[in-house]
Amino acid sequence: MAPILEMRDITKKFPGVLANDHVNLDLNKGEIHALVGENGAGKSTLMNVLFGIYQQEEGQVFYKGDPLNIDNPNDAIDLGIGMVHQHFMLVPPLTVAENIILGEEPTTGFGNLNLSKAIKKIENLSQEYGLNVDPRAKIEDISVGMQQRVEILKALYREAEVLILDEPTAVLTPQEVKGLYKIMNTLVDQGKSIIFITHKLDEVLTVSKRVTVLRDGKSIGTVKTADTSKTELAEMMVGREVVLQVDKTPAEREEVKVEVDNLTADNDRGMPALSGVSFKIHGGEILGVAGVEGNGQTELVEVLTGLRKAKAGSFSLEGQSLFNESAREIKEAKVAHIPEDRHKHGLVLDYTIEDNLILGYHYQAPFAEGINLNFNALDKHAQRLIPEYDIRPRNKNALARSLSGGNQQKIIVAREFDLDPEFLVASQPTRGVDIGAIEFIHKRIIEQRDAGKAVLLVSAELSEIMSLSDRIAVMYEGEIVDIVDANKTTEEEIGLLMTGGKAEQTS
Amino acid sequence: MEFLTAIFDLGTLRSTLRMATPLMLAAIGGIFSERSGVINIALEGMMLAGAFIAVAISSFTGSAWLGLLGAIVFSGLFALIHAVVSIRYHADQVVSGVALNMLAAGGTVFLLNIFFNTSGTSPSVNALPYWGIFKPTVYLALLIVGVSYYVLYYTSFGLRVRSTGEHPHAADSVGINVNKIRYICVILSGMLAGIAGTHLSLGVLDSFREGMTAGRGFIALAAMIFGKWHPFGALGASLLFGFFQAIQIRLQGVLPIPNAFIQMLPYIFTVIALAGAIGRATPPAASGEPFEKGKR
Amino acid sequence: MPEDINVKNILKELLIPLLAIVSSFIIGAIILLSSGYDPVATYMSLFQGAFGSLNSVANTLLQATPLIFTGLAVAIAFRAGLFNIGGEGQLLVGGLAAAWVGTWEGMPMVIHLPLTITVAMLAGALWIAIPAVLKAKLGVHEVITTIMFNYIAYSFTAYYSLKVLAKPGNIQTPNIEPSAYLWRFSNIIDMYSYLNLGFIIALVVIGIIYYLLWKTTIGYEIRAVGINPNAAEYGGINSTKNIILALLISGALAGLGGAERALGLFHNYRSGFSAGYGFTGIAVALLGRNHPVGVFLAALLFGALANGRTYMNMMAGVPVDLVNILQAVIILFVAADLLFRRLLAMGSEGRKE
Amino acid sequence: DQQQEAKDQQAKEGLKVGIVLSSGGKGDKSFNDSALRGLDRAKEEGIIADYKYIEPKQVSAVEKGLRFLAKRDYDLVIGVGFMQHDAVKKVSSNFSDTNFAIIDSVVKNDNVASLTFKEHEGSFLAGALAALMTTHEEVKGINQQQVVGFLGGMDVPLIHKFELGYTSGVKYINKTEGTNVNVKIAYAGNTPAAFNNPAKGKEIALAQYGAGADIIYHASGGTGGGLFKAAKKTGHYAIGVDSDQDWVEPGHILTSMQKRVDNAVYKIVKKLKNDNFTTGLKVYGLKEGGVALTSLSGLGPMTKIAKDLGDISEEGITKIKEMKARIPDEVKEKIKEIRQKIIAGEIKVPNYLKQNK
Ligand SMILES: Nc1ncnc2c1ncn2[C@@H]1O[C@H](COP(=O)(O)OP(=O)(O)OP(=O)(O)O)[C@@H](O)[C@H]1O
Ligand SMILES: Nc1ncnc2c1ncn2[C@@H]1O[C@H](COP(=O)(O)OP(=O)(O)OP(=O)(O)O)[C@@H](O)[C@H]1O
Ligand SMILES: [Mg+2]
Ligand SMILES: [Mg+2]
Repeated sequence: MAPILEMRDITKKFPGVLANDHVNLDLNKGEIHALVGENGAGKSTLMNVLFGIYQQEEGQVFYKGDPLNIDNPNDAIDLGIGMVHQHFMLVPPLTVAENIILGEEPTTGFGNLNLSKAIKKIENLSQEYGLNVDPRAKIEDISVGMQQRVEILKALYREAEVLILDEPTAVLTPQEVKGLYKIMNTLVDQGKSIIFITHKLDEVLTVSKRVTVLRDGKSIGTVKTADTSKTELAEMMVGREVVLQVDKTPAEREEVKVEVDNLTADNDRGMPALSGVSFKIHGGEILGVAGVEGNGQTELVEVLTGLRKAKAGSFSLEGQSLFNESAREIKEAKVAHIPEDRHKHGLVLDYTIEDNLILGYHYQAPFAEGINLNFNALDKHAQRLIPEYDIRPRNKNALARSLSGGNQQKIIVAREFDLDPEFLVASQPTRGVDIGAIEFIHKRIIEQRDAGKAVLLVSAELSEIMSLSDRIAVMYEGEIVDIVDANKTTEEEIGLLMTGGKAEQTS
Repeated sequence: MEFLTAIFDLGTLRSTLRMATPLMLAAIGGIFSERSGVINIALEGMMLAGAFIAVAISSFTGSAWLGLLGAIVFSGLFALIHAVVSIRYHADQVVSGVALNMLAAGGTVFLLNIFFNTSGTSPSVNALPYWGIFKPTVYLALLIVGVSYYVLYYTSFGLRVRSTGEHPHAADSVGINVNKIRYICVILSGMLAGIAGTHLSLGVLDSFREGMTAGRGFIALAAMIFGKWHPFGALGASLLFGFFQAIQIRLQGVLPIPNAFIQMLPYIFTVIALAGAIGRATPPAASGEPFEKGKR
Repeated sequence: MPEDINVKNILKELLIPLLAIVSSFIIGAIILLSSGYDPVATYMSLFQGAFGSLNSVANTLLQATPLIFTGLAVAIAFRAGLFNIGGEGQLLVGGLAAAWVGTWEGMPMVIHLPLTITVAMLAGALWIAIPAVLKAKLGVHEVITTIMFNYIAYSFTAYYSLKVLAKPGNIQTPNIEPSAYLWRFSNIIDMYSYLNLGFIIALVVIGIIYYLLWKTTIGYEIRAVGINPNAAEYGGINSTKNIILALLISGALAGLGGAERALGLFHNYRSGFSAGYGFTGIAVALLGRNHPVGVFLAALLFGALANGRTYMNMMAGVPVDLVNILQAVIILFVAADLLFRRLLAMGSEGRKE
Repeated sequence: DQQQEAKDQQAKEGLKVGIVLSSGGKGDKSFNDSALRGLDRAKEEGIIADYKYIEPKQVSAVEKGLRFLAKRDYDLVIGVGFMQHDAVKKVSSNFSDTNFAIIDSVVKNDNVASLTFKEHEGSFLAGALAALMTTHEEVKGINQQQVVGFLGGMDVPLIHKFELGYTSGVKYINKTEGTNVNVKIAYAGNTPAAFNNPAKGKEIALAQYGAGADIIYHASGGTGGGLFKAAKKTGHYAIGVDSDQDWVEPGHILTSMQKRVDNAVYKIVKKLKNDNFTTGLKVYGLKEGGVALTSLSGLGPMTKIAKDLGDISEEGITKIKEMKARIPDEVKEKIKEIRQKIIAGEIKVPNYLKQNK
């Protein structure tokens, strides 16, 4: 069977990055084709090329055998390609129906919107594919899962034959994920084809027919799902032995250092995000937090580091209450924080390496004397940390913006670890970081533990959690469903817990 | 009781409507611009430019209607500067607006010197005729409010405008040409401000006077915010501010409040509205941000 | 830590403003030609008016002085990621406050002058306090609120100066006491210009603001908030506090500009007190890349334009409003610096190929 | 020596006068234009060789302009407007050999002639005329109500001087004629922009006409342009100010309270030419012809000029003549009488600026 869509030798460059390097991909009719690869491998870029948001420098897209130029999303839409973006492309104050018809509005002369016609069509589509959305609701009022179904409807409304789903499951609850599978299957039954991007190999194995693996912007290969395994896929993705083996001596647990009790907090939208989270961390112990993104991990970290006010509960470090203290006071109590999003929180990108290395400590001795900055101290600090943490380039006056992601992360790690913290909160510490840097950071985290510090490690990468943690807390819908011993558990068990499985099992 | 009789008569209402006219026109212009994502603090300048061009054209052609038309076209072109600078060249929209206001203030007087050899008031020219009790611009303004409401909420163009100002990348992802929409809206805002200026120079009067907009562009901005970027809201706010001015004229010497304080009212109300005391006024999410494709 | 000071960087920083200035003068020349004036003669007289004699130079500096203050006011707010369009109102209120306190009698200069200046700065700060708090606490856009406060200031200062402070029948507030005078250079140099100590204060303030922004933790925090408020918050930097602080400093600087006009130039408050200094300050800050030294250079340019235009008008007969047009075009070009960046990039690529 | 030469050269060529205008600039159709007209006349008559005018755009540019002129050996440097008081005082002290004149303010320097006007006297006449006319219902455009209006520009003392003169004139008529004429008063604003806001001026005027006024006097610079439009629209009357504005809206501007700045300027220039220039205070009241209403029966000076220039149509002239003819003779007589009484000192017109001191 000839593929409905082929991408041949696609090359796409960004300043300083070869995001796609002669990538090949072909998609058959009625197929769910998984696209996998580590963060930054080039998946989204490839799809954006296909959808006309980016233009490739080299290579060609063929649709039903014909070569095409897709210059903008309109071209793609006209060809029957629909895309559900990793970051939703919905306009919050508009209704579902308005979002769906945007750009393809049904009109009755003079550009007069025919909303009732649209709503009818949407209701029909929604029924046909079991999507269950209310066309009149405003986007800002509906759940993330519903928003995603709106995105899918948007593509269906445009009569998409090929549907690109970029990491659709990252934000979904397990039930919603199951619902999505059902929808995807309905779609392919109706003859549509789907490109499905995910980081979760289980999902790949569950729904896809074939898998294409990208690594560092190159296509490593395409395999039939039936003929492959998780280990093989992981190896293709990473390019070597899968499980990140970390040299780790058994934990030497000391006294309890961190006590968190009954934390309750809301998210940015005022919805409950944490409900009664409790745990203890001993000195010399790493507590991993596993969970599907969006189950309260972000809010937990923010509460513990002073970036978010909790509504109730308690949090203390070595008996000193830090509950709802400011970020500054928490830092002063020797809590270090590697933030989830380094661009948003960890760095001032237009500051130099030297300046970033004192962020949060800039007002303390020796960096400050009264209100004056002590440039000698700043210089010494930078000259010491840059080689110690292998930050490249070795120029303290380079702007953080000009560094690669891994080196940016090293600035944060250097700064936070140099504080000699008592409690280290590390959130997605290796996201978007290359392998070498990952190992480096992992080693440093273990060093902290071995020095008797308490570590809270939050990560979306289960393998990271598994290999570093001493105990693992699993979060689901704002609660810790269980805390298990890392040595006595399996990925399967954690995976089950992450989907709220425990509750199902025990009840 | 004297002040009550001073306020409530038909004359006050007419006066309110006349004074609200330039405000609502410019405010609607502001709504289009900001709804599409471009802050426009140059309404004042665009209005002034329109007022001048209308007089100049009426003077040379003898036709006030051509003056109105010319003001619409010219102010649209004037707004195009703002559009190019802030859309194409990603300039800070506030800075561009400040510059345009300066350009209009300086440019109109410069041209007043060149065309009419004076730096105060232009000669009298043919003005717009009365249509019943008002000048055509008053009816036009009311019509434009209604049409704008319809366009923004009941047409595909309006839907696109609203999406562009809230989430340009979403609009882009469904194939909408974000910058084209923005160009159209900014030019439209200039054209509407041009009508507002013409209302002053050829509607209310028959000549141009240096600085004759006297801050009305900024009150229009206030009306736009107070009206929460909605045409009817802007209409209501414009009428309210027009009413303030109408009663302020009538209450002078009647109430023991100094004039100066009554003149501050629209501005104080706007601050209060923004502070959320009268329901929060939140601007379109993407207004002020240049759109760069592929930027995340 | 401070931005790398090397010749290449400085040239790069200067290139775009210079291109903008040159382009605006070219556009100005086109306007002049098409209006029937001689651009060369016009620009010559503009230049002569600005720098033709010791007195002219002093007057250029005198014109630049309030622009240095308002330019710094805009720049420091910019550095904190904020836009203070209300410099005009803050300057007026500051000037009014100075003109009022300046009339208090019976104080020695060492107390009176500093007191007066302090009150003016406080008044300027007060005038931005509400926009600052609204911005910091509720996220209300400061552009609109500061514009609104300009208009409130127009009415307020007019009322207060004429109806409260001025003697009945006068159009200006009573003259200040000599103990509140900013000392004038004409006391020792034979010239007419009212150039006064305010200019020296402006130079000192440039130094202070530079030091504050790049050599202190306060500046570190303000700039961090300006570049990335989230990262600042993460670093334990209280963005609410810093937003308010930066805006209060901004307002105080504009108020100080008003004090210079009241205590150095006019010796009272009167209508027409400000020639749009607050608005020109935006241009000055922008042209000066929000750097204190840049602000100084830009203020000199705008001061020279404002000073030279009278002479230009008298010698070449060109309406003074040409200068407003030039200023506006300069701002547009600087704001649209991407234009020049693209042109330059095209140029250099062309060379490579 | 060169300077001397230049001076000699100049002397040969004739007198040169420099003038720094007030903020309204050239073309304000009142104050500045009037001053320039005086110089134009002097130039036409060969009294002066040439003059140079400067339009300062900001307060601080005034002094610079004066100094520029003084330095270039202009024979007479004139500052227009009370705002220039400080600047003229300062510059005239620096250039003790140059002759200066200031209009509307008093500078007590040996080389300065201070030309001031008794605006209150002229305004009194305007008030009397308005009060007399508003009771003549039979005249076209006059209603039953006994109400007249006053439109001020910026709310400043000088404008109150006009207002007080005007209201005093109305009161005088009320007292002598037993009428009960009311005055509506409104100001356009608190900032200098209040002199540049004709749209608001029109609204104010319409409000006053709506409240029963049929004659409105203004002292509001460019804002008055709106008054004239309102007068035309409603068919009522306005009274112009500063210069002869009768021709601006023919048939609706009953008269204008002229400040004969042109005469004053012309006179001192002529004196300069004749070498009998004297400094010190010169007060121009009704008596000196410094303030005057435009003719109640014929055409005013600006109207004539406008007619010569073709700025006003024949039809306009007819309209003005017809309007003037409508003014009852008894009113004209009465005004003449009052004028004489003021000149003779029988009527004391209060001066707002003096009263408060
Ligand atoms: N505009 C950009 N310029 C340079 N680098 C960028 C840009 N946008 C993203 N990156 C970098 O690209 C990498 C991947 O970015 P991307 O936005 O695709 O992550 P993501 O897909 O949002 O992550 P996740 O899978 O957790 O949602 C990151 O290291 C990020 O720092
Ligand atoms: N707009 C952009 N500008 C600059 N660089 C970009 C941009 N978008 C992506 N990149 C870079 O291209 C590379 C591939 O990014 P891409 O987003 O395609 O990765 P991905 O496979 O989708 O990663 P993830 O799993 O995190 O979503 C990254 O190194 C990223 O930094
Ligand atoms: Mg991606
Ligand atoms: Mg009457």
